[in-house]
Amino acid sequence: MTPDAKGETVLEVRDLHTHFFLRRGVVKAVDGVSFSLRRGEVLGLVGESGCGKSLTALSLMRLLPKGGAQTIKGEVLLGGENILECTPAEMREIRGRRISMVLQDPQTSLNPVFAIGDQLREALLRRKRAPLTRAPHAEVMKEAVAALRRVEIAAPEQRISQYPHQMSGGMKQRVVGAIAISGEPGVLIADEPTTALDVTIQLQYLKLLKRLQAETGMAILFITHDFGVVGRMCDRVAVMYAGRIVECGPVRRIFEAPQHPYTRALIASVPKMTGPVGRLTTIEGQPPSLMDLPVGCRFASRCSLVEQRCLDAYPGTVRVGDEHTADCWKATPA
Amino acid sequence: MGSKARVRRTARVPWIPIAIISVIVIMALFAPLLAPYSPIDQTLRDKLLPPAWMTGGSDKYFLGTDAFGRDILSRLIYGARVSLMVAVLALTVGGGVGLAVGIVAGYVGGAVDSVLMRLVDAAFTFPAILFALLLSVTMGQGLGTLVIAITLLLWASFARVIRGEVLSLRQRDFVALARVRGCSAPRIMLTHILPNVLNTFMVLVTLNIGVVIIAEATLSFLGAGIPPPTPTWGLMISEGRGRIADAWWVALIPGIAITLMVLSVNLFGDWLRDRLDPRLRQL
Amino acid sequence: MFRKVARVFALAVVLVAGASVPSRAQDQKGTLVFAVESLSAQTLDPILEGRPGNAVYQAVMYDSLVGFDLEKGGIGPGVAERWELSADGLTWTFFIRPGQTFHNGDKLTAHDVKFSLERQMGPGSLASAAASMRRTIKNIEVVDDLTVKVQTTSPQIGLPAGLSRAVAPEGAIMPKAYIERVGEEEFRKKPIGSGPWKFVRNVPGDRIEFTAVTTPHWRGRPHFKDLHLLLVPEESTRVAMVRTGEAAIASIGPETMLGASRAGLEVLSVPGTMQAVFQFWGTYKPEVKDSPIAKARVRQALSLAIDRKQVIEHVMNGRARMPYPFATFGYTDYFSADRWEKWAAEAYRYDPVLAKKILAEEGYPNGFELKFANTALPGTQFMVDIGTAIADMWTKVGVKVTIKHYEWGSFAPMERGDQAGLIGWASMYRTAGRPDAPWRYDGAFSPESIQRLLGDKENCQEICQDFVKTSRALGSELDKTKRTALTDHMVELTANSWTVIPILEGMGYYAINTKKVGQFAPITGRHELGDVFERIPRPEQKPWKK
Amino acid sequence: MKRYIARRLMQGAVLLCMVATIVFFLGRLTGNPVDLMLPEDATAEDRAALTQTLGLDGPILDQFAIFVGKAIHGDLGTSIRMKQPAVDAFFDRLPNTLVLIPWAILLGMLLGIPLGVVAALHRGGLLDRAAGTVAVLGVAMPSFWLGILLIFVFSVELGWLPSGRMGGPAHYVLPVITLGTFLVAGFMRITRSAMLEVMESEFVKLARIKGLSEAVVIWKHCLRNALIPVLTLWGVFVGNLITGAIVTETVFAWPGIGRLTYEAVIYRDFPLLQAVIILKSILILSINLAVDILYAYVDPRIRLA
Repeated sequence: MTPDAKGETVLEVRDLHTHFFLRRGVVKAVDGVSFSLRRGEVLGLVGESGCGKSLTALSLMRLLPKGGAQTIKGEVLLGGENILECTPAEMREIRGRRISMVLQDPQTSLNPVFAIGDQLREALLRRKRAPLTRAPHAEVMKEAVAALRRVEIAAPEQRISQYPHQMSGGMKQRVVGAIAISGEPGVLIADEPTTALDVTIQLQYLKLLKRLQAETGMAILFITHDFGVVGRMCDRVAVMYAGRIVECGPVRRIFEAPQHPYTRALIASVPKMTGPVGRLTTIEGQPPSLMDLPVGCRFASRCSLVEQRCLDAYPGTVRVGDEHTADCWKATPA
Repeated sequence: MGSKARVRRTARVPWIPIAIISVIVIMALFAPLLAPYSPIDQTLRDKLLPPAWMTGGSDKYFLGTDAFGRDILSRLIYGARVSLMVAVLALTVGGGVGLAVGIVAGYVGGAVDSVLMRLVDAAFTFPAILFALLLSVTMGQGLGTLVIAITLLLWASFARVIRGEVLSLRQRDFVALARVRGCSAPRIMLTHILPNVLNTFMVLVTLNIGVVIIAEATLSFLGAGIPPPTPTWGLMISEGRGRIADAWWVALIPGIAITLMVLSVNLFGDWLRDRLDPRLRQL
Repeated sequence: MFRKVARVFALAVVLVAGASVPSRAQDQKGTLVFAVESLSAQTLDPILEGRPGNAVYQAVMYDSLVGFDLEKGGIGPGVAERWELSADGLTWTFFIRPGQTFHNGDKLTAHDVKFSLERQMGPGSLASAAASMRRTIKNIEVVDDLTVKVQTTSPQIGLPAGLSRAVAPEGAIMPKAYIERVGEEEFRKKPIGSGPWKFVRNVPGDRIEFTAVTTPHWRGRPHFKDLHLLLVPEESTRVAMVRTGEAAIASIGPETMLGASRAGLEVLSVPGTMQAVFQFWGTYKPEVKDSPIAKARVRQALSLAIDRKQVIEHVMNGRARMPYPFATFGYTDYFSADRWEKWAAEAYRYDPVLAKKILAEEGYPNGFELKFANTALPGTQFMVDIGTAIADMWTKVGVKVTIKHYEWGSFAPMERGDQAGLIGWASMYRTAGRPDAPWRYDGAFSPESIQRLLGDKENCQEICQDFVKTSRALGSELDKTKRTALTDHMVELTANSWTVIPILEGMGYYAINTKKVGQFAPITGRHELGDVFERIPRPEQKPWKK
Repeated sequence: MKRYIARRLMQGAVLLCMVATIVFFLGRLTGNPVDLMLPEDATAEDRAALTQTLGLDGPILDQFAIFVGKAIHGDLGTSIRMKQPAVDAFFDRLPNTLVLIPWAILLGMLLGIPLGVVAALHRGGLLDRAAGTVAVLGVAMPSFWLGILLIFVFSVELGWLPSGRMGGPAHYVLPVITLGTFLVAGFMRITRSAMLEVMESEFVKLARIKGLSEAVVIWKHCLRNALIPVLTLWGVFVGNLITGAIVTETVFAWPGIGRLTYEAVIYRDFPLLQAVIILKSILILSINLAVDILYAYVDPRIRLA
C-alpha cells in the first residue's frame, strides 16, 4: 500500500502514560506517546529494547501485566471511541474483533494442552461476519482449515488435530497469525512477531502479513527493534526512546534524512546492503533510568549535538516535513 | 481515568506465623527451663483437671492435666522438642530421598524410571503398621527407628509427584538449551530441574508436616517410636482421644498446637517462596 | 450394590416368614443390639474359635456340657445336670438334662456329647486345649441316651471345669446328625446349636445376627426377638452408639467410663474377670544372680511402693478391687478365700517408707536401674495405663525405671525359647478370671511351662522343687479338704516368692442405654456376655433403679 | 501404547513376585499367630499342636515352597484367624473401601481445586490466606481426632447422623468428610501453585487477546494446564486411600480393607497379610498405570516412552 493512499485514521493515540508503581518507586515506562494509524497502513514502532514499545501495545489492548502497571493518562481512540474508558465487558467485545495482536515467542503463545483446531475455533466463534456460534462443529472445523490454508500452512486437515509441540516455530507463528486475524480486526498489533524466527521464515512471515493486509485492508502497528524489517515492511515509522516517540515520518524520509540525532545514530548502526561495509558506529552511554527521567531531552546525555537548552527543557514536537515530526531543538522546521 | 496511582501492596512479612514458629522452636530448645513441672511426673489425685480459666480448673496447672495428672503445659513444651525434631528429620530425609528419586526418574526416564517407579508402587502397598512392627522388633525403639519408619512412608508420595512435575519440565526449552550447551545430566538436574520443582516440593513438605507428627504418634503407640510416657504431641492426642466427651482439652490442646504449627509453616513457606521466586522478586 | 439388594431381600423374607411362623409369644419383641470391640475369628464352628470369641458370640447359640453357678460364679449345671467321678478318679460320668433339642428339632443326646468332645480333639480343631485333651482323655463311652462316661489316662479333677465356659470353650455341644448329614462346609455356613438363640446371618468384619428360640430353654427364654452383635473397634464410637440408641450395650474400658456415666448411661462392671499383675522373668538365672531383682525382698519392696488404692481410684475410676493372691478369686475352687483376702490386704498394702528401708538394707539406698516392659493383652488395653502409673510410683521411691512399650504381638514371642529379651526384666501381665487355680499356676511356675518363673529344668532350687511336688500331689488328690490344704500351700509358696505380684482385680465394663434394656446381672468372673443375653430384660420389664 | 502397557504389566508381575517374597519373610519376623491365639496358660504341648495344625511348623523354606506352589494356581492360602480363603476375605471387604473412595476424592477435588484457583487469583490477598487456612486445617487435624469429634458433635450431641457402621447414605457423610478434609488441602495447594505458574504465561495473554471471557481464560486455559500436577496427586491420594484409611475405617467401624490389613498385621495372620498386600499391589499398579496413561491425554507433550 503506497503511503499516500490515505485511508481514514483507524487508531489515534494521544499522550498515553503507562507507569509501573513499585515499592522502590515509579517506573515511567510509557511517558506521553502519541501517534495515529490509518487503514491499510503499516506503522513501525522502533526502539531499543526497554524503551516501552511492548508496554505501549499492551496498554492499547489494556492487558497490562499484574503487579503495578497502570495506564494513568492519555486517550486511545479506536474508530473515534476512547477504549481506555471502556468497561471490561466492552473491552472484551473489542479485543479480537476490532483490535488484535500477535506475540513475539510462538513457542509459548499457544496453549500446549489444546489442539490447534480447538484454539482456532475459539477465535473463529467470535467473528461478526457469518457468525459460527450456532454452526455445527464440522463446519467450524472447515472454517479453521480454511484459516490455516489462508496463512499458507501445508496439509491443514492433519494440522488441525495436532498439538503445538508437534509444529515448528514458523508454523506456530502462522497459527497465531491466523488466530489474530480470524476475528477480522481493523487494527493488528504485531509485537516483534519475527524476532524468534530464523531469517528465511522471517521473510515469508512478513510477506504473509503484507498479503493479509492487502486482502483485509487492516492497519498494522509493527513493533520491532530491527531496522531492516522496518525498511521492508513499514509505510511510516515512529522511533521511540525512553518512553517517548522522538521522531515519526514516512519510512523513505526517515532513512534518507533522519532529523533526530538518535534516529540518525540508529540508522548508522545498521549495516547497509549496498556500498562498502565500514566500521559500525555504536551509541555510547546508557538510556536514562525510567525512574528519574531528566527534565530536558532524554537523549541529551548521549547526543553529540547536545546544547544547554537540550538539558533545560524537553524540546517540543517540530514539523520537519510532510507528516514528518521530530522532538529536537536542532530540528529545522519545514 | 488514571486515578491516583496506588502503590501495589506487596506481601507483608508474615509476623504472626514467624512468631508462632519461633515460640515452638524456643519451647523445643529450652524445655527444661520453661516447663513448670516434669512432663512425666504423675499426681493421680489431680487427674483430668480442666484448664485454669475453666470452672474446676486449678491455677497450678494452667492448661489442665491428663489422665495421669500430668501437667499438659509441660508436656506440650517437652513434646515440641520431639515432634519438631521428628518433623524436621523425617521431612528432610523422607522428602529429600523422594525429591532425588523423583528428579532422577523423571529426567533420566527409560529403565531407571521404570525401576524407580515400580519401587515407589511397592512402597505404596506396604502398610505403615508392618514397617513399624518390623522396626520395633528388629531395631527397637527410639528416634532412629521412628525417622526411618516415617521416611519409608513419605518418600514414595514425594517421588511420584516430583516425577510428574519433572516429566513436563523435561520438555521445556531451557532444559533442551542446557543439554545443547553440553551440560552433564547431573548438572542439569541440579541447576535447572531442581529449582523449578522446589515450588511443588515446598507444597508437599507443608502438606506432610501434620501427617508426619500424627504418624509418629501411631508408630510410638505401636512401640516403634519414642516409648510413652515421653511426651510427643501426636501421642498426647491419641491418649486423649477416648475422653473427647468429658475431658476434651486433653486431645484438643495438642491438636491446636499441631494445627498452629502446620498453619504457620504453611504461611511462612508461601511467603518465603514468593520472596525467593525470581519472577516475583521485583514486585 | 449386591450387598444392599441381598439385605433388603433377606429382610422381606424374614418379615413374611415371621408372619407365618406360629404366633411368637407376645413377650418376645424388639432387637437387642450389642456393640463389641472384637468378634475375633467370627466363625460359628466351635472348633475354629478361641476362648474370647466363643464366649462373646458362640456361647449365644451353643450350650456347654457344664454350665455356670450364677450366684457365686464358677461352674454349675449345663447340658449335663450333674456329674460324678468314679472311685478310682479315672472316669467322669455326665448325666444329660432331658428334653433338650437342637434348632432343627433333632434331640440332644449323649451321642452328640461324645461326637462334640471327639471333634474338639480332632485333627482339624484349632481348640487351644485340643492337645491336652488328646493326652488326658483315653475314651468316651455312650452308656445310654442321657449318660456318657469319659475315661481319663490319669485322675483329672479339673475336667468338668475344662468343659464349662467358666474355664474353656471346649465343652460346646454340636449336632452330630446334622453335621454328618450336611458336612462341615455347610455346617459352617448354616450352623445350628442347642442354645437360646438361633443363627440368622454372619457379615464378616461387620455383624452377626441371631433370633430368639420360641420354646422354653434351661438357660432362660430370651425377652427380645432378635440379637445383633455389631463389631465397632473404636471405644468412643461404641459409647456414641449407645448414647444415640443405635446400640443398647457396648463393651468399654476405664478411659470412656467417666464420659459415659456423665452422659447418663448406666456403667455395669462384671466383678472378678481378670487380675492385672506384674512379674519378674528368670530371677533364678545365673546371669541375673547379682542384679537387684534376683532378691525376693527387693521385689517385695517394689510391691510395697505401689499405692494400689490410688491406681484403682484414678486409673480404673474406682471400678476394681484389691486383689487376692496371684490367679485366685473369691470363686476359686478348693481355696480358703477369706484367709487369703485378709493376707493379701496386708501383704499388698502401700508402705513406701518400708519399701525404701528394704531397698537400703539390700544395698540400694538410692535405688537401682529397673527395666520394665509395658504391654497389654488383647481386650484389656488399660493394662498399659496401669503399667505407666506403677512405673511412676517406683520412681517416687528412687527406682530409675526404663520403660519399653510392646505391642502384644511383639511381646508374646519373647516368652518362648530362651526369653533372651525378658531375662532380668519386670513386665505387665494378666490372668483371666478362672475358678481352677492349679491350671494357671502350672502355666506360670512349672519348670516345663512356657513362663518358667520359679525355675527351669537346669536350676530348680528348693521353692521350685516344693512347687513341683505340690502341683503333682494336687493332680491326683481327690479329697476336698486335702485339696484345699495343698492349694493353700501352693498359693503361699508362690506368693512369698514375690515373682508374680497382683496389682488389682479388674472387672469387665459395659455402657448401657437404660431406655433400651432393663436391669440385668452379669455372671461373676465371666467378662463376656455370651451367656447373659437371654437373661437381659426389656426396659419396661425391669427398669433400672434411679 | 499397547507395547507400553505390555511392558508395564510385565514389570508389575516382577514387582508382585518381589513384594510377595518380601512380605512372606518379613511378616514372619514380626512374631507368630499362635502366640496370639493361645490363652496365657496354654502348655507347650498345646502350642506345638496348634502350630502344626496351622502348617507353620515346617522349615521356613518349605513353607515358602508350598506358598509359591499354591499361589501360582491363584490360591493365596487361608486366613488363620478368619478361617476362610484370604482372597475371599479381601474381596468381601474391598467394595466397602472402594465405595468410600470416590466420594472422598470428589469432596477433595470439588472443594480443593476451586479453592486453589481462587487462592491463586487473589495471591497474597485475604482470600488467598483464608483459603490457605481452611486447607491447612484439613492437613493439621489427625483423622482419628477429627472422626471422633465429628461423631461426638453430629451424632451424639445433634443426633443428625448415625455414629458409625455401614448403612444408608447418612452413614457415608461423616467418614467421607473425615477422609476428604485431608485431600482438600492437598488439591488446594497443588492447584494454587500450578495456577500461579500458568497464569503468567504467554498463551494466557493470547487467550485474553482473543477476547475470551476471564472465566474461560482461567477455568479453561489455565486450569487445564494446572491439572497435570493435580492428576499426579490424585493418583497418590487414591493409592493412599486404597492402602487403607485404617484409622477412619476403625473409628467408623467400616469393614474395609484398611482395617483388614491392620488386623492381618496385628494378629500376624500371614496368609491374609500376604494375600492382602499382593492384591493391593495389583490395585495400586493398575491405578498408577492408569494415571500414567492419563498423563498422555492430560499433557500431550508427554509421549509414553
